[in-house]
Amino acid sequence: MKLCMQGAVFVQITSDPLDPAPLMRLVEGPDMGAVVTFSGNVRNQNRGREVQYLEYDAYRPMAEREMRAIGEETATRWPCRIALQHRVGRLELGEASVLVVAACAHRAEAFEACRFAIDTLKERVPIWKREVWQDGEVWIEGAADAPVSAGTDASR
Amino acid sequence: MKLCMQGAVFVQITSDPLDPAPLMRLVEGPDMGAVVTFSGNVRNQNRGREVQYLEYDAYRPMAEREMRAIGEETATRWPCRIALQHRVGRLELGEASVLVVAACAHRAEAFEACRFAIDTLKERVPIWKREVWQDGEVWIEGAADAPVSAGTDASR
Amino acid sequence: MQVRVELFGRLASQSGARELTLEMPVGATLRDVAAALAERFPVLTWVPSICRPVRNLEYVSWDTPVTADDEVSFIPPVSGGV
Amino acid sequence: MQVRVELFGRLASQSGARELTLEMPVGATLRDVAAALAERFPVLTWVPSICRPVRNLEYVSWDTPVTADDEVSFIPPVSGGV
Repeated sequence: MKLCMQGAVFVQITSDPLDPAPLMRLVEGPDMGAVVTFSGNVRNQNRGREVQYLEYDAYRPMAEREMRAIGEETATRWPCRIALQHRVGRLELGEASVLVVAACAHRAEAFEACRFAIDTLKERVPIWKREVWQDGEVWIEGAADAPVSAGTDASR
Repeated sequence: MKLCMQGAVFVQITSDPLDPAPLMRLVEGPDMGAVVTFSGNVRNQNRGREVQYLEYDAYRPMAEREMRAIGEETATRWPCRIALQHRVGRLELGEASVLVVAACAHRAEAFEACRFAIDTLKERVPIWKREVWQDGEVWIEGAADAPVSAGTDASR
Repeated sequence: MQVRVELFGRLASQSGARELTLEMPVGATLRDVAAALAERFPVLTWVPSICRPVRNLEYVSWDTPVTADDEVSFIPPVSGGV
Repeated sequence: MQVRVELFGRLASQSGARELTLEMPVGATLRDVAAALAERFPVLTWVPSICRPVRNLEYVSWDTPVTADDEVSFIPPVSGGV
Protein backbone atom coordinates (compact mmCIF):
# COMPACT_ATOMS: atom_id res chain seq x y z
CA MET A 1 0.00 0.00 0.00
CA LYS A 2 1.22 3.48 -0.80
CA LEU A 3 1.48 5.60 2.35
CA CYS A 4 0.98 9.35 2.05
CA MET A 5 1.85 12.13 4.42
CA GLN A 6 -0.35 15.15 4.95
CA GLY A 7 2.18 17.93 5.34
CA ALA A 8 4.79 16.70 7.79
CA VAL A 9 2.53 14.13 9.46
CA PHE A 10 1.36 10.59 8.74
CA VAL A 11 -1.13 8.81 11.02
CA GLN A 12 -2.86 5.49 10.71
CA ILE A 13 -4.87 3.04 12.76
CA THR A 14 -4.80 -0.44 11.30
CA SER A 15 -5.51 -4.04 12.20
CA ASP A 16 -2.55 -5.24 10.10
CA PRO A 17 0.83 -6.07 11.62
CA LEU A 18 3.04 -2.97 11.92
CA ASP A 19 6.29 -2.55 10.00
CA PRO A 20 8.65 0.33 10.81
CA ALA A 21 10.55 0.17 7.50
CA PRO A 22 7.98 1.91 5.25
CA LEU A 23 7.36 4.57 7.93
CA MET A 24 11.07 5.28 8.18
CA ARG A 25 11.30 5.65 4.40
CA LEU A 26 8.23 7.89 4.48
CA VAL A 27 9.65 10.45 6.94
CA GLU A 28 13.23 10.44 5.74
CA GLY A 29 14.32 13.42 3.72
CA PRO A 30 17.44 14.94 2.19
CA ASP A 31 18.09 17.24 5.15
CA MET A 32 16.98 14.78 7.85
CA GLY A 33 20.15 13.51 9.49
CA ALA A 34 18.47 11.72 12.39
CA VAL A 35 15.56 9.28 12.45
CA VAL A 36 14.31 8.01 15.82
CA THR A 37 11.81 5.14 15.91
CA PHE A 38 9.78 3.94 18.88
CA SER A 39 8.14 0.56 18.76
CA GLY A 40 5.83 -0.50 21.61
CA ASN A 41 5.67 -4.30 21.74
CA VAL A 42 3.37 -6.70 23.62
CA ARG A 43 5.15 -8.00 26.73
CA ASN A 44 4.71 -11.52 28.07
CA GLN A 45 3.99 -10.24 31.54
CA ASN A 46 2.41 -7.17 33.12
CA ARG A 47 1.79 -6.30 36.76
CA GLY A 48 2.94 -9.79 37.73
CA ARG A 49 0.53 -11.60 35.39
CA GLU A 50 1.40 -13.87 32.50
CA VAL A 51 -0.15 -12.28 29.46
CA GLN A 52 -1.57 -14.53 26.73
CA TYR A 53 -2.54 -11.84 24.26
CA LEU A 54 -3.89 -8.30 24.06
CA GLU A 55 -6.93 -6.95 22.34
CA TYR A 56 -6.89 -3.25 21.41
CA ASP A 57 -10.07 -1.25 20.95
CA ALA A 58 -10.07 2.28 19.52
CA TYR A 59 -12.47 5.13 19.01
CA ARG A 60 -11.06 5.25 15.52
CA PRO A 61 -12.10 8.62 14.05
CA MET A 62 -11.25 10.39 17.30
CA ALA A 63 -8.01 8.46 17.74
CA GLU A 64 -6.85 9.38 14.24
CA ARG A 65 -7.78 12.97 14.86
CA GLU A 66 -5.85 13.06 18.15
CA MET A 67 -2.86 11.35 16.58
CA ARG A 68 -2.82 13.91 13.80
CA ALA A 69 -3.06 16.76 16.32
CA ILE A 70 -0.14 15.29 18.26
CA GLY A 71 1.87 14.93 15.04
CA GLU A 72 1.16 18.52 14.06
CA GLU A 73 2.08 19.82 17.50
CA THR A 74 5.30 17.80 17.50
CA ALA A 75 6.28 19.06 14.05
CA THR A 76 5.67 22.62 15.21
CA ARG A 77 7.84 22.28 18.30
CA TRP A 78 10.66 20.33 16.65
CA PRO A 79 10.95 20.82 12.89
CA CYS A 80 10.49 17.25 11.75
CA ARG A 81 8.55 14.80 9.67
CA ILE A 82 6.69 12.31 11.81
CA ALA A 83 4.63 9.14 11.46
CA LEU A 84 2.31 7.67 14.11
CA GLN A 85 0.71 4.29 13.62
CA HIS A 86 -1.36 2.21 16.05
CA ARG A 87 -2.62 -1.30 15.65
CA VAL A 88 -6.03 -2.52 16.88
CA GLY A 89 -7.56 -5.94 17.33
CA ARG A 90 -5.85 -9.00 18.73
CA LEU A 91 -2.07 -8.83 19.22
CA GLU A 92 0.17 -11.73 20.15
CA LEU A 93 3.21 -11.54 22.43
CA GLY A 94 6.11 -9.62 20.89
CA GLU A 95 4.00 -7.91 18.23
CA ALA A 96 4.17 -4.13 17.89
CA SER A 97 1.09 -2.19 18.98
CA VAL A 98 2.37 1.30 18.20
CA LEU A 99 5.07 2.95 16.10
CA VAL A 100 6.30 6.53 16.18
CA VAL A 101 9.00 7.61 13.73
CA ALA A 102 10.44 11.15 13.84
CA ALA A 103 12.96 12.49 11.33
CA CYS A 104 14.83 15.72 12.10
CA ALA A 105 17.98 17.47 10.96
CA HIS A 106 19.83 16.58 14.18
CA ARG A 107 19.57 13.85 16.76
CA ALA A 108 18.72 15.79 19.92
CA GLU A 109 15.50 17.07 18.40
CA ALA A 110 14.65 13.71 16.82
CA PHE A 111 14.82 12.00 20.22
CA GLU A 112 12.77 14.76 21.86
CA ALA A 113 10.15 14.80 19.12
CA CYS A 114 9.69 11.02 19.17
CA ARG A 115 9.53 10.91 22.97
CA PHE A 116 7.02 13.76 23.17
CA ALA A 117 4.79 12.19 20.54
CA ILE A 118 4.62 8.73 22.13
CA ASP A 119 4.18 10.14 25.66
CA THR A 120 1.34 12.37 24.49
CA LEU A 121 -0.23 9.59 22.44
CA LYS A 122 -0.30 7.36 25.52
CA GLU A 123 -2.00 10.11 27.52
CA ARG A 124 -4.82 11.13 25.29
CA VAL A 125 -5.42 8.98 22.24
CA PRO A 126 -8.60 6.95 22.86
CA ILE A 127 -7.26 3.43 22.49
CA TRP A 128 -7.65 0.76 25.17
CA LYS A 129 -6.11 -2.59 25.72
CA ARG A 130 -7.73 -5.67 27.15
CA GLU A 131 -5.18 -7.99 28.69
CA VAL A 132 -6.03 -11.68 28.54
CA TRP A 133 -4.41 -14.37 30.75
CA GLN A 134 -4.99 -18.08 31.07
CA ASP A 135 -7.70 -17.52 33.67
CA GLY A 136 -8.98 -13.99 33.34
CA GLU A 137 -8.88 -10.62 31.65
CA VAL A 138 -8.97 -6.89 32.43
CA TRP A 139 -9.12 -3.59 30.65
CA ILE A 140 -5.96 -1.61 31.32
CA GLU A 141 -7.10 1.91 32.17
CA GLY A 142 -3.96 3.89 32.84
CA ALA A 143 -2.57 2.60 36.15
CA ALA A 144 -5.79 0.73 37.00
CA ASP A 145 -7.27 -2.61 36.03
CA ALA A 146 -10.97 -2.63 35.18
CA PRO A 147 -13.37 -5.55 34.83
CA VAL A 148 -14.31 -6.58 31.32
CA SER A 149 -17.80 -7.89 31.96
CA ALA A 150 -20.62 -6.47 34.00
CA GLY A 151 -20.79 -9.51 36.26
CA THR A 152 -17.23 -9.21 37.50
CA ASP A 153 -16.66 -7.13 40.57
CA ALA A 154 -14.54 -4.06 39.85
CA SER A 155 -11.12 -4.48 41.41
CA ARG A 156 -10.45 -0.78 41.57
CA MET B 1 23.75 -13.30 7.30
CA LYS B 2 22.96 -14.58 10.78
CA LEU B 3 23.59 -11.91 13.41
CA CYS B 4 24.60 -13.02 16.89
CA MET B 5 24.63 -11.14 20.15
CA GLN B 6 27.32 -11.55 22.75
CA GLY B 7 25.37 -11.33 25.96
CA ALA B 8 23.09 -8.29 25.67
CA VAL B 9 25.19 -6.53 23.03
CA PHE B 10 25.66 -6.72 19.27
CA VAL B 11 28.23 -4.54 17.48
CA GLN B 12 29.34 -4.46 13.89
CA ILE B 13 31.30 -2.31 11.47
CA THR B 14 30.43 -3.03 7.88
CA SER B 15 30.74 -1.56 4.41
CA ASP B 16 27.30 -2.90 3.44
CA PRO B 17 24.15 -0.74 3.52
CA LEU B 18 22.55 -0.72 6.98
CA ASP B 19 19.10 -2.17 7.66
CA PRO B 20 17.39 -1.58 11.01
CA ALA B 21 14.91 -4.48 10.67
CA PRO B 22 17.27 -7.38 11.51
CA LEU B 23 18.77 -5.41 14.40
CA MET B 24 15.32 -4.74 15.82
CA ARG B 25 14.45 -8.43 15.59
CA LEU B 26 17.78 -9.26 17.21
CA VAL B 27 17.28 -7.16 20.36
CA GLU B 28 13.56 -7.79 20.80
CA GLY B 29 12.61 -10.15 23.58
CA PRO B 30 9.50 -11.44 25.36
CA ASP B 31 9.77 -8.92 28.20
CA MET B 32 10.97 -6.01 26.06
CA GLY B 33 8.01 -3.67 25.70
CA ALA B 34 9.91 -0.78 24.12
CA VAL B 35 12.36 -0.69 21.24
CA VAL B 36 14.00 2.63 20.33
CA THR B 37 16.01 2.89 17.12
CA PHE B 38 18.34 5.69 16.08
CA SER B 39 19.40 5.99 12.46
CA GLY B 40 22.00 8.61 11.49
CA ASN B 41 21.60 9.45 7.82
CA VAL B 42 23.80 11.39 5.38
CA ARG B 43 22.47 14.93 4.95
CA ASN B 44 22.61 16.83 1.69
CA GLN B 45 24.15 19.84 3.38
CA ASN B 46 26.43 20.53 6.32
CA ARG B 47 27.85 23.78 7.65
CA GLY B 48 26.40 25.59 4.65
CA ARG B 49 28.01 23.29 2.08
CA GLU B 50 26.28 21.08 -0.47
CA VAL B 51 27.48 17.59 0.29
CA GLN B 52 28.02 15.17 -2.62
CA TYR B 53 28.89 12.11 -0.60
CA LEU B 54 30.72 11.01 2.56
CA GLU B 55 33.57 8.60 3.02
CA TYR B 56 33.91 7.00 6.45
CA ASP B 57 37.22 5.67 7.73
CA ALA B 58 37.50 3.60 10.91
CA TYR B 59 40.17 2.18 13.14
CA ARG B 60 38.17 -1.01 12.94
CA PRO B 61 39.42 -3.23 15.78
CA MET B 62 39.46 -0.32 18.20
CA ALA B 63 36.10 0.99 16.98
CA GLU B 64 34.47 -2.41 17.51
CA ARG B 65 36.03 -2.65 20.93
CA GLU B 66 34.77 0.82 21.90
CA MET B 67 31.31 0.10 20.53
CA ARG B 68 31.17 -3.11 22.56
CA ALA B 69 32.29 -1.24 25.70
CA ILE B 70 29.58 1.37 25.13
CA GLY B 71 26.99 -1.37 24.62
CA GLU B 72 28.04 -3.13 27.82
CA GLU B 73 27.98 0.11 29.81
CA THR B 74 24.56 0.99 28.44
CA ALA B 75 23.16 -2.46 29.27
CA THR B 76 24.51 -2.12 32.79
CA ARG B 77 22.93 1.27 33.38
CA TRP B 78 19.57 0.47 31.75
CA PRO B 79 18.68 -3.21 31.65
CA CYS B 80 18.38 -3.70 27.91
CA ARG B 81 19.51 -5.53 24.83
CA ILE B 82 21.33 -3.24 22.43
CA ALA B 83 22.78 -3.29 18.92
CA LEU B 84 25.29 -0.78 17.52
CA GLN B 85 26.23 -0.86 13.86
CA HIS B 86 28.37 1.58 11.86
CA ARG B 87 29.00 1.68 8.16
CA VAL B 88 32.35 2.59 6.57
CA GLY B 89 33.40 3.47 3.05
CA ARG B 90 31.53 5.69 0.62
CA LEU B 91 27.97 6.70 1.57
CA GLU B 92 25.52 8.52 -0.66
CA LEU B 93 23.02 11.17 0.45
CA GLY B 94 20.23 9.73 2.59
CA GLU B 95 22.03 6.49 3.42
CA ALA B 96 22.37 5.46 7.06
CA SER B 97 25.87 5.66 8.53
CA VAL B 98 25.01 4.41 12.03
CA LEU B 99 22.23 2.47 13.78
CA VAL B 100 21.62 2.05 17.50
CA VAL B 101 18.70 -0.13 18.63
CA ALA B 102 17.87 -0.49 22.33
CA ALA B 103 15.17 -2.81 23.69
CA CYS B 104 14.00 -2.39 27.28
CA ALA B 105 10.99 -3.36 29.37
CA HIS B 106 9.65 0.22 29.37
CA ARG B 107 9.95 3.20 27.11
CA ALA B 108 11.67 5.77 29.35
CA GLU B 109 14.72 3.54 29.75
CA ALA B 110 14.74 2.54 26.08
CA PHE B 111 14.92 6.20 25.02
CA GLU B 112 17.64 6.93 27.59
CA ALA B 113 19.69 3.87 26.69
CA CYS B 114 19.56 4.59 22.95
CA ARG B 115 20.40 8.25 23.45
CA PHE B 116 23.30 7.52 25.78
CA ALA B 117 24.75 4.93 23.41
CA ILE B 118 24.68 7.13 20.29
CA ASP B 119 25.98 10.19 22.16
CA THR B 120 28.87 8.19 23.61
CA LEU B 121 29.58 6.52 20.27
CA LYS B 122 29.86 9.92 18.63
CA GLU B 123 32.30 11.05 21.32
CA ARG B 124 34.78 8.27 21.40
CA VAL B 125 34.48 5.63 18.70
CA PRO B 126 37.40 6.16 16.26
CA ILE B 127 35.48 6.68 13.03
CA TRP B 128 35.94 9.73 10.84
CA LYS B 129 34.05 11.16 7.95
CA ARG B 130 35.41 12.90 4.92
CA GLU B 131 32.88 15.23 3.38
CA VAL B 132 33.12 15.68 -0.37
CA TRP B 133 31.54 18.58 -2.30
CA GLN B 134 31.61 19.55 -5.95
CA ASP B 135 34.82 21.54 -5.48
CA GLY B 136 36.53 20.34 -2.34
CA GLU B 137 36.61 18.05 0.64
CA VAL B 138 37.42 18.07 4.37
CA TRP B 139 37.73 15.67 7.25
CA ILE B 140 35.09 16.41 9.86
CA GLU B 141 36.90 16.38 13.20
CA GLY B 142 34.27 17.13 15.82
CA ALA B 143 33.34 20.80 15.36
CA ALA B 144 36.35 21.49 13.10
CA ASP B 145 37.10 20.97 9.42
CA ALA B 146 40.52 19.58 8.59
CA PRO B 147 42.36 19.46 5.26
CA VAL B 148 42.45 16.11 3.52
CA SER B 149 45.79 16.47 1.71
CA ALA B 150 49.14 17.70 2.91
CA GLY B 151 49.31 20.47 0.33
CA THR B 152 46.15 22.19 1.55
CA ASP B 153 46.58 24.80 4.22
CA ALA B 154 44.91 23.78 7.47
CA SER B 155 41.83 25.90 8.04
CA ARG B 156 41.78 25.41 11.80
CA MET C 1 -33.56 15.67 20.70
CA GLN C 2 -31.52 12.63 19.68
CA VAL C 3 -27.92 12.22 20.79
CA ARG C 4 -25.72 9.43 19.47
CA VAL C 5 -23.44 7.76 22.03
CA GLU C 6 -20.42 5.70 21.00
CA LEU C 7 -19.12 3.11 23.46
CA PHE C 8 -15.61 1.62 23.51
CA GLY C 9 -13.38 -0.45 25.71
CA ARG C 10 -14.91 -1.21 29.08
CA LEU C 11 -18.10 0.72 28.30
CA ALA C 12 -18.74 -1.50 25.29
CA SER C 13 -17.82 -4.80 26.94
CA GLN C 14 -19.86 -4.14 30.07
CA SER C 15 -22.95 -2.80 28.32
CA GLY C 16 -22.81 -5.10 25.31
CA ALA C 17 -23.47 -2.07 23.10
CA ARG C 18 -21.09 -0.11 20.89
CA GLU C 19 -23.52 2.57 19.83
CA LEU C 20 -26.89 3.82 20.94
CA THR C 21 -29.18 6.81 20.62
CA LEU C 22 -30.53 8.61 23.67
CA GLU C 23 -33.46 11.00 23.74
CA MET C 24 -32.31 14.07 25.69
CA PRO C 25 -34.10 17.32 26.58
CA VAL C 26 -32.90 20.51 24.93
CA GLY C 27 -30.13 22.08 27.03
CA ALA C 28 -28.83 18.75 28.31
CA THR C 29 -25.10 18.61 29.11
CA LEU C 30 -22.55 15.84 28.80
CA ARG C 31 -23.17 15.13 32.49
CA ASP C 32 -26.86 14.61 31.75
CA VAL C 33 -26.02 12.24 28.90
CA ALA C 34 -23.80 10.17 31.23
CA ALA C 35 -26.65 10.00 33.72
CA ALA C 36 -29.08 8.87 31.03
CA LEU C 37 -26.57 6.26 29.92
CA ALA C 38 -26.24 4.92 33.47
CA GLU C 39 -30.01 4.75 33.67
CA ARG C 40 -30.09 2.64 30.52
CA PHE C 41 -27.11 0.51 31.66
CA PRO C 42 -26.87 0.50 35.47
CA VAL C 43 -23.47 -1.24 35.14
CA LEU C 44 -22.10 2.03 33.76
CA THR C 45 -22.64 4.16 36.88
CA TRP C 46 -18.84 4.48 37.23
CA VAL C 47 -18.60 6.49 34.00
CA PRO C 48 -18.83 10.06 35.39
CA SER C 49 -16.18 9.46 38.04
CA ILE C 50 -13.66 7.72 35.72
CA CYS C 51 -14.17 9.06 32.21
CA ARG C 52 -13.52 12.23 30.28
CA PRO C 53 -16.45 13.40 28.12
CA VAL C 54 -16.08 13.84 24.37
CA ARG C 55 -18.38 15.63 21.95
CA ASN C 56 -17.89 15.34 18.19
CA LEU C 57 -14.42 13.80 18.60
CA GLU C 58 -13.16 16.48 20.99
CA TYR C 59 -12.50 16.40 24.71
CA VAL C 60 -14.87 18.86 26.41
CA SER C 61 -16.07 19.59 29.95
CA TRP C 62 -18.98 17.89 31.71
CA ASP C 63 -20.93 21.15 31.54
CA THR C 64 -20.80 21.36 27.76
CA PRO C 65 -24.30 21.29 26.28
CA VAL C 66 -25.15 18.80 23.57
CA THR C 67 -27.20 19.59 20.52
CA ALA C 68 -29.21 17.37 18.19
CA ASP C 69 -27.17 14.89 16.17
CA ASP C 70 -24.08 15.38 18.30
CA GLU C 71 -21.87 12.31 18.64
CA VAL C 72 -20.91 11.78 22.27
CA SER C 73 -18.51 9.42 23.97
CA PHE C 74 -16.95 8.83 27.40
CA ILE C 75 -13.26 8.04 27.53
CA PRO C 76 -11.81 5.96 30.39
CA PRO C 77 -8.06 6.39 31.05
CA VAL C 78 -6.32 5.31 27.85
CA SER C 79 -3.87 2.52 27.33
CA GLY C 80 -0.92 4.23 28.99
CA GLY C 81 2.08 2.12 29.93
CA VAL C 82 4.84 0.22 28.15
CA MET D 1 62.57 -1.48 19.78
CA GLN D 2 59.93 -1.56 17.06
CA VAL D 3 56.58 0.12 17.49
CA ARG D 4 53.79 -0.25 14.98
CA VAL D 5 51.79 2.90 14.21
CA GLU D 6 48.36 2.78 12.57
CA LEU D 7 47.15 5.86 10.72
CA PHE D 8 43.53 6.74 9.92
CA GLY D 9 41.44 9.61 8.69
CA ARG D 10 43.43 12.79 8.23
CA LEU D 11 46.71 11.18 9.39
CA ALA D 12 46.43 8.59 6.62
CA SER D 13 45.33 10.96 3.87
CA GLN D 14 48.00 13.58 4.65
CA SER D 15 50.88 11.14 5.10
CA GLY D 16 49.85 8.72 2.38
CA ALA D 17 50.52 5.87 4.83
CA ARG D 18 48.10 3.70 6.81
CA GLU D 19 50.67 1.77 8.78
CA LEU D 20 54.36 2.10 9.56
CA THR D 21 56.97 0.84 12.00
CA LEU D 22 59.11 3.25 13.99
CA GLU D 23 62.34 2.40 15.79
CA MET D 24 62.03 3.87 19.30
CA PRO D 25 64.42 3.84 22.27
CA VAL D 26 63.43 1.79 25.31
CA GLY D 27 61.38 3.95 27.68
CA ALA D 28 59.85 6.04 24.90
CA THR D 29 56.37 7.41 25.58
CA LEU D 30 53.40 8.04 23.30
CA ARG D 31 54.57 11.65 23.11
CA ASP D 32 57.94 10.47 21.80
CA VAL D 33 56.24 8.30 19.19
CA ALA D 34 54.21 11.27 17.98
CA ALA D 35 57.43 13.31 17.70
CA ALA D 36 59.10 10.54 15.72
CA LEU D 37 56.05 10.35 13.47
CA ALA D 38 56.21 14.12 12.82
CA GLU D 39 59.88 13.76 12.00
CA ARG D 40 59.07 11.12 9.41
CA PHE D 41 56.05 13.09 8.09
CA PRO D 42 56.51 16.81 8.76
CA VAL D 43 52.89 17.38 7.63
CA LEU D 44 51.78 15.61 10.83
CA THR D 45 53.22 18.11 13.33
CA TRP D 46 49.64 18.97 14.36
CA VAL D 47 49.10 15.50 15.82
CA PRO D 48 50.14 16.12 19.48
CA SER D 49 47.96 19.21 19.82
CA ILE D 50 44.83 17.70 18.22
CA CYS D 51 44.88 13.94 18.84
CA ARG D 52 44.36 11.53 21.72
CA PRO D 53 46.99 8.78 21.95
CA VAL D 54 45.99 5.13 21.81
CA ARG D 55 48.05 2.08 22.72
CA ASN D 56 46.83 -1.43 21.92
CA LEU D 57 43.31 -0.19 21.13
CA GLU D 58 42.91 1.81 24.35
CA TYR D 59 42.95 5.52 25.00
CA VAL D 60 45.96 6.30 27.23
CA SER D 61 47.88 9.43 28.31
CA TRP D 62 50.77 11.02 26.41
CA ASP D 63 53.15 9.91 29.18
CA THR D 64 52.33 6.23 28.80
CA PRO D 65 55.45 4.27 27.84
CA VAL D 66 55.40 1.99 24.82
CA THR D 67 56.95 -1.44 24.72
CA ALA D 68 58.13 -3.57 21.83
CA ASP D 69 55.42 -4.72 19.45
CA ASP D 70 52.87 -2.30 20.83
CA GLU D 71 50.32 -1.02 18.32
CA VAL D 72 49.99 2.74 18.58
CA SER D 73 47.61 5.23 17.03
CA PHE D 74 46.64 8.88 17.31
CA ILE D 75 42.97 9.75 17.23
CA PRO D 76 41.74 13.13 15.96
CA PRO D 77 38.30 14.26 17.17
CA VAL D 78 35.85 11.64 15.92
CA SER D 79 32.95 12.07 13.55
CA GLY D 80 30.66 13.81 16.03
CA GLY D 81 27.59 15.59 14.71
CA VAL D 82 24.30 14.66 13.08
